[in-house]
Amino acid sequence: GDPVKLLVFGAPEELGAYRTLIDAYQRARSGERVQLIEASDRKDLLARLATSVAGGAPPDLFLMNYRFYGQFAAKGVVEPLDERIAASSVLDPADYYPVAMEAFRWGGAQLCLPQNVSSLAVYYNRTLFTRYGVPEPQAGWTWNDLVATATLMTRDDRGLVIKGTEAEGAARLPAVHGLGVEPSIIRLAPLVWSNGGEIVDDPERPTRLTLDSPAAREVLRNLVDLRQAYGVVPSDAEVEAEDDESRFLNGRLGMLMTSRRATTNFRTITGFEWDVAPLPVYQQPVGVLHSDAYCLTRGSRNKDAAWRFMEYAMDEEGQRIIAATGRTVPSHIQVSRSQAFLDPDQPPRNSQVFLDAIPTVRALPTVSTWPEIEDLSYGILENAMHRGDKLDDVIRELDVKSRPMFARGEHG
Amino acid sequence: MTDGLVLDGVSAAYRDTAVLHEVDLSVSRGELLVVLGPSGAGKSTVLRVVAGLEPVTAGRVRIADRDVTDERPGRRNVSMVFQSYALFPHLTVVENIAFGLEVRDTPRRLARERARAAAETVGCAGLLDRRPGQLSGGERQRVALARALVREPDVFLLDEPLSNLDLALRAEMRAELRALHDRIGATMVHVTHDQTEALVLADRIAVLRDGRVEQVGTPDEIWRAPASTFVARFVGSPAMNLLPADGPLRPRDDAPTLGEEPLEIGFRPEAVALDATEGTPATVDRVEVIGEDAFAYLSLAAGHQVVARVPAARRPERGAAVRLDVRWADAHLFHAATGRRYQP
Amino acid sequence: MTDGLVLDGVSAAYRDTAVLHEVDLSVSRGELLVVLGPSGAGKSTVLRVVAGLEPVTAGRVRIADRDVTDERPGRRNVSMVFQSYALFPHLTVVENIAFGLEVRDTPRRLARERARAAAETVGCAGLLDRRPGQLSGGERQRVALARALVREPDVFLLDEPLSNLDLALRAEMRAELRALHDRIGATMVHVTHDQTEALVLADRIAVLRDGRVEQVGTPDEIWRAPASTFVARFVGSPAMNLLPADGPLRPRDDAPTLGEEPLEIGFRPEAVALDATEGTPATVDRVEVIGEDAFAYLSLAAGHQVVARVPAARRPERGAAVRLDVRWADAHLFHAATGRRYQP
Amino acid sequence: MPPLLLLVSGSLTEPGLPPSPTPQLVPDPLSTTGYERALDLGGLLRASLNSVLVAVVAVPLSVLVASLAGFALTRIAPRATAVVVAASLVALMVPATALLVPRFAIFRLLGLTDTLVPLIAPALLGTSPLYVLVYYLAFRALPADLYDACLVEDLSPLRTWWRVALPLVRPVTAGLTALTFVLTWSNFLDPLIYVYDRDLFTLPLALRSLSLLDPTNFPVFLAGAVIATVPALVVFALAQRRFLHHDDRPEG
Amino acid sequence: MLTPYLVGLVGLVLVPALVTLGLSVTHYDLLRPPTWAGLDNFAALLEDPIFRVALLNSVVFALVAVPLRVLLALGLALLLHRRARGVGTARTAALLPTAVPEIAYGLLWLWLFNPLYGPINQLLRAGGEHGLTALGRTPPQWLTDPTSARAGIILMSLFTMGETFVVLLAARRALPRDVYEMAAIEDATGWDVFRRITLPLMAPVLALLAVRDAVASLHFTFVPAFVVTDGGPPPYATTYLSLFVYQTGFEYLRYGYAAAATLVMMLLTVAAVLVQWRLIRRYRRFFQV
Ligand SMILES: Nc1ncnc2c1ncn2[C@@H]1O[C@H](COP(=O)(O)OP(=O)(O)OP(=O)(O)O)[C@@H](O)[C@H]1O
Ligand SMILES: Nc1ncnc2c1ncn2[C@@H]1O[C@H](COP(=O)(O)OP(=O)(O)OP(=O)(O)O)[C@@H](O)[C@H]1O
Ligand SMILES: [Mg+2]
Ligand SMILES: [Mg+2]
Repeated sequence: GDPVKLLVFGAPEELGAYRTLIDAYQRARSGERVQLIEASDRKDLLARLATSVAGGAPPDLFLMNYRFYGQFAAKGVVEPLDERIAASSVLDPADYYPVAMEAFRWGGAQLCLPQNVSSLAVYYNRTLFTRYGVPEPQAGWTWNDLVATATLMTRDDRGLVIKGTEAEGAARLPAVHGLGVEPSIIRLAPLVWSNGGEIVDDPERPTRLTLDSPAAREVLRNLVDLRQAYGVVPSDAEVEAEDDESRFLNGRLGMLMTSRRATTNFRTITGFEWDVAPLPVYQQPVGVLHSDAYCLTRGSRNKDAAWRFMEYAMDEEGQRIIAATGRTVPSHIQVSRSQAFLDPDQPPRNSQVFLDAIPTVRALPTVSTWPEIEDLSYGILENAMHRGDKLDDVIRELDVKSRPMFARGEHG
Repeated sequence: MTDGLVLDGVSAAYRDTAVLHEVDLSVSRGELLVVLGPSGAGKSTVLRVVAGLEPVTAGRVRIADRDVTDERPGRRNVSMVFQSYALFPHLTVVENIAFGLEVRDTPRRLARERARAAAETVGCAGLLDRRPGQLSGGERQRVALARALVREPDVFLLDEPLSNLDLALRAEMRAELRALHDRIGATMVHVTHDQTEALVLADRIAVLRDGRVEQVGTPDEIWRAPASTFVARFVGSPAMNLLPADGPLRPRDDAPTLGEEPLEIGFRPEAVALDATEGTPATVDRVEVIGEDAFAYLSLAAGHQVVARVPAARRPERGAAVRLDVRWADAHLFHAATGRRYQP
Repeated sequence: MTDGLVLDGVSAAYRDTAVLHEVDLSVSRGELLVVLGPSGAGKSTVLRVVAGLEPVTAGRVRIADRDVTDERPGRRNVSMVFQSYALFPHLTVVENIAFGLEVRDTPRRLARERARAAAETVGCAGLLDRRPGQLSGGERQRVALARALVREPDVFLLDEPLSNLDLALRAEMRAELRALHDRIGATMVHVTHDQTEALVLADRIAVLRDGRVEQVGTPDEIWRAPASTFVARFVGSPAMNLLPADGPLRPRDDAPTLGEEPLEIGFRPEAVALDATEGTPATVDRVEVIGEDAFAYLSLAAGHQVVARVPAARRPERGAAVRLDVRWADAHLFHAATGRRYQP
Repeated sequence: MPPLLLLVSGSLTEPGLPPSPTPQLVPDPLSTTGYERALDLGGLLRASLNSVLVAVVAVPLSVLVASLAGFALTRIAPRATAVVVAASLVALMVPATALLVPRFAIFRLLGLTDTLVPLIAPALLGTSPLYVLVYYLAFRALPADLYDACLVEDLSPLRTWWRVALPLVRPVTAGLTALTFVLTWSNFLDPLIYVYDRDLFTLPLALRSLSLLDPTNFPVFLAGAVIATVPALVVFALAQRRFLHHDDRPEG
Repeated sequence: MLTPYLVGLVGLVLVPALVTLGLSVTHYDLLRPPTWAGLDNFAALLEDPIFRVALLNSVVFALVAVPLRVLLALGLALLLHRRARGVGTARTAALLPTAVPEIAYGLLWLWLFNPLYGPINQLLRAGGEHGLTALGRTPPQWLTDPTSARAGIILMSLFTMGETFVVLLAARRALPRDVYEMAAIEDATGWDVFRRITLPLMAPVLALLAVRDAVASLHFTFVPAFVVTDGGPPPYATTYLSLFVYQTGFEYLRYGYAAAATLVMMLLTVAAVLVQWRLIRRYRRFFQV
């Protein structure tokens, strides 16, 4: 019959990892065929998925982040998997981190199977830290520690500490910035939670953003100040010129707050040593879930074969293959604790950070209009951080503009 | 009788402007009809209607005994020289000429050969590989002619095919056309404004005026018995003199019996004798010399104008007083009111 | 002398084909020069060179005493009728005519008025709002003519401006042109293949042959003293008869003294007397009747051909035996070798 | 022109280096690594092949359809012409995004998704209705007498088109061929939606995935862009030659 | 002869377009069957600030870029229609940017516009100090300043007028030569020749191209906004209708809503075209030549 079609997106290296997985599967199970449908980014993937569903010929499987799967889940495009899981001799739900599994439950049914359970961490350039004699980030460090460290790491080309805000139009630009962090709701969320706040009024059925709470406000203020008060993060022009990830790659960023996903890319670094540290803490440590899952489409004509591949990909073997790319924190508990993930020969040495974070991670609300809300808030937050918009305005604008989106949203 | 071409009450119009009004014409097979008429009379339109390029608004067209009124142009088996030549700019001369043959699936070799022969006939054999853009006006016209002649259609439609040629060449082409016509017995409709051409070439001449046929007849009939003052004046150059019949100049020999109604008398410049001792007195306004002939423009006492042809050698001086005379035999009579010929 | 236009050793070529060879011409101010020549002789090219549309490869062009060889066309102050009319397809008749005035900043009102007057002159006042695509061939030509006449340039260049007009209209236009010329004293170069036009209109005629000037002279000189057999035969229709001077037909009156070298004798059809009782015997091959005249094509015993003009009324029958005669006074002598006129 | 030079120069820069703070026209060091990696990562060779395949079928077909349709418009009844012209104008107004989903459904019904056919299909409408209209105007501008002459010679409309009309608008054909080629060649949305199989990817799609490489790998991407541009340039250069060397025009 | 085109036109454009426009009166998310919405979508559009911004952006773009593009193309076509030394090269140069596949073109500009390392700003900074231009100004922040970003997108679109250029060039070359000779003799100035001959003779083509450009300006903006600016700088400086429709339709799965926006967009273009048509009606008569 037809091969199982698997729709994914990613940079060329990531796509390579999926090809490896498929090759391994096809070698292991003769007669099974899987076709990889490659989209280059999330938008492309969405467009393809939506048109093909509308056109009546969806792929059998697709890989989707829980933040975005809501709209598919809500619209009955995804096949519930509970029966198959129950019948499976291969998969045992207990083998997987519950937080990830939980993120893909919609209306009480398990819709997709999470491939990973990544979370946010702070990558840092050890070599630079050593050079400037700045202490490396420690578990349990606070936001203030982060700001202090970042300030110390912001240097000009002579290696002197410099304040990035003065640099605008002035004699010198920082040659090294202390920190890179994007002003998005997913970066903001764990910090707000850590500060005891919430980002939405009701995580189950959110109707609005609650950044106006004092806890959230403080976090937001602090985030904006990174640029506006301390100048430790690159300006927007600098970000446009060279994004944080490549800035880090090029050794000109002390720390970068990002998810596990960057690891693959950073493993190509040869010029310096780097490692990861946990997120800074306000009141208690909280992480944010980054998880992608395999989803089986309801319109698939090849569900059994697709399920067999899913079993393979989710099982130890498949998880190990993907884990080897460094891209993910495996959702399979055992694999995540194995050499495949914690391999000490591969940076970051401190991958344990990701595992340690798992008990504290929370998921963002799953509402079908979440992608819109993220896009909207990103624009507003970016302006807040780089243009210095008044915080009250920012918070109000976020609230007012996102409300209709929440209102349109459907919940699992 | 087998007809070559019949127009039966044909009318035609461009948008709302009626151009042809119930034109009746019949050309028998193998006949050469020349259509003569002033500029804008509808001569080209007649050809376009016959070719099927303009629809008729009334009437029927028959070619070779076949009603073709509703046939498309290609089915009418005519060949045509356009007044604007309509040469294909992207084809060489020989390709232009061979075009009609080749598209009718004549083998290329043969088509080229016949094209070359046709080019020879019209005297442009040396230009075969040029493109129309590189030809002089007359050369283009000859190519257009060759393109029409290379085929053997039921009817040739020639729209002023010689207008851009010099006299010598024109005489030659005329003879060629005539010879071709005699040789293949083709039916031809030839539009021209050159009366010499018409008189020499035509089996019959149709004189068109404002989209109406004014007269059809042999060259002799047209010349000797013009059906109207229009035809009379249009054919002949300078035009026939026209005076009131009871006016300033009356032939002095025996008059025919004339009716009551007002008539006009017409006589050609060639018919005017100048060296009469008697006759109507006149003064010479102006003299034009054309080779051996001269045309004297005279005013009669009554203010009328008359032209007379005289030998150049014996032309009068400008301002001279002369006496002129014509004979009834050379005179034509027309109804003054309608301009139609007067039949006593 | 003030010159209207001078071509001084002008040569011109299209790509590699030389078309004009050291043409010398001078037209004095206010003169009307007609350029006559067979198709492809380079007549249009002469005009294009004067207008500045073709570069010269050698020689100079002077207009109104000003060397314009290197001036661009617009600076030469000429107006031109193109053989192809070159009407602006998107402009109405009146806009076409007024174009030259309007681009020279004549107020629109005035320009239109003069355009209307010019249209009147050429008889297309009724067509002012049509576009060229809606005109007949002759109408287009008249518009082109009006467009040239509406201005008052240093030189008018008219390339066969009347070729598509009927005789009557042509005579009228010719008179208009002449009148215009006389009125404004314009310098005109008029290309035509119509010798009647040339003879009637021209102050002087330049006969062109293969890009070389064969003869320049008044109409009378061209007619009466053609400088070569080419001119002799080219001007006049049917062409002048040419026979070996010692051949089958010698005028019988007193011969001038002739030299040693072989000569040719030429005489026009009009000079041939047919009703001679004595004279050279000949048979009538064919007779063409053109109005009052007829042309008899005769073969002499020696196989030579001669054309004679006779009154249509007294034309011989085909096949009849006749005797023909000419007079020395009407005869022209040419060197047989070079074709140049023999000067005793 | 300068952007193109910069494109080439950029593509020859060593990937992975931090961006140079000063302008460099000739990169130092000069490196073709970008090209190697572009071919390697993006599957550019395969994609080029597909693009060529699509272009080879679609471009001639499209020019054919456009010129035939443009010609037909000059021949049919004015009223019908007006309708088709109006419809074409409307079609010009429809944004591409509005067509993706319904077309997908149509292609799926025909079983043509995940083949190259949907990429060739726009040739059916001359790639863009604009080209049909341009042909229409060009054909209409030819002297009417030429068409009349063809009618008299009993040329079928098809042969009139082929033997007379088309040769006379050769500059138009050359220009539109080049444009059709570029449009087909750079078509990006269609393959994005209709083609799944990586082996059927065309160049723009391959480029798109290269574009997601991080900025230090810009030379890799630029190399890809150069590879994707060169064929289009060649076609343009050829068309431009035709354009220049064609001087027979309707005269007088 | 018309059949293939008609099949393509109807099958690939008109019918799909009708389907999409039909969906504008439904709630349709591409995933579930559409449900009747009446005018809900249109009412929502009226309220939608993003739509309003996108609309404004598109209109401004069309008003600025379309005339510039057509004029630039016309100027070049008239300049380069003759045979002369260097003309071939110049033509090729004018066409080159059009030859670059859209996506590559967008990404190329992404690089050109790079605020720090991009060649444009590097050039602008040449001669200046401390990252300023020689005039002491900060160079345009192409990707972060809304106005510069809009200007940047217009700039990008200017270089791709090759299509318009080619069509105009072909049209110019098809004009009869003797008519121009006539004008030369009349010493019509370049301006007169342009205004009285070239322009009216090319009017049909120009009209077509202007209409086309106005219509397609909605399309020109798509790839640049999609690839280069991603609709930003925030909030929506370069979110044009095309991008708006794409995003709402395919990213947010509000296809019915996007269809409504499309319908509005088309109605606007129809209106724009009608206005244009009225303006060029003066030249209508030339069409009948
Ligand atoms: N563009 C051209 N390229 C090459 N040869 C040309 C071109 N135009 C004209 N010729 C040639 O130059 C010669 C002179 O042409 P010209 O148009 O001056 O002739 P003409 O005397 O006006 O003839 P006609 O009375 O037929 O118009 C002809 O032999 C013609 O074939
Ligand atoms: N396309 C057209 N639209 C409107 N009127 C036209 C069109 N073509 C010709 N006419 C008019 O029809 C009449 C007859 O035109 P036609 O071309 O038949 O004249 P013609 O006898 O051939 O004249 P000529 O000797 O000048 O060529 C003219 O008055 C002309 O103005
Ligand atoms: Mg006519
Ligand atoms: Mg000529």
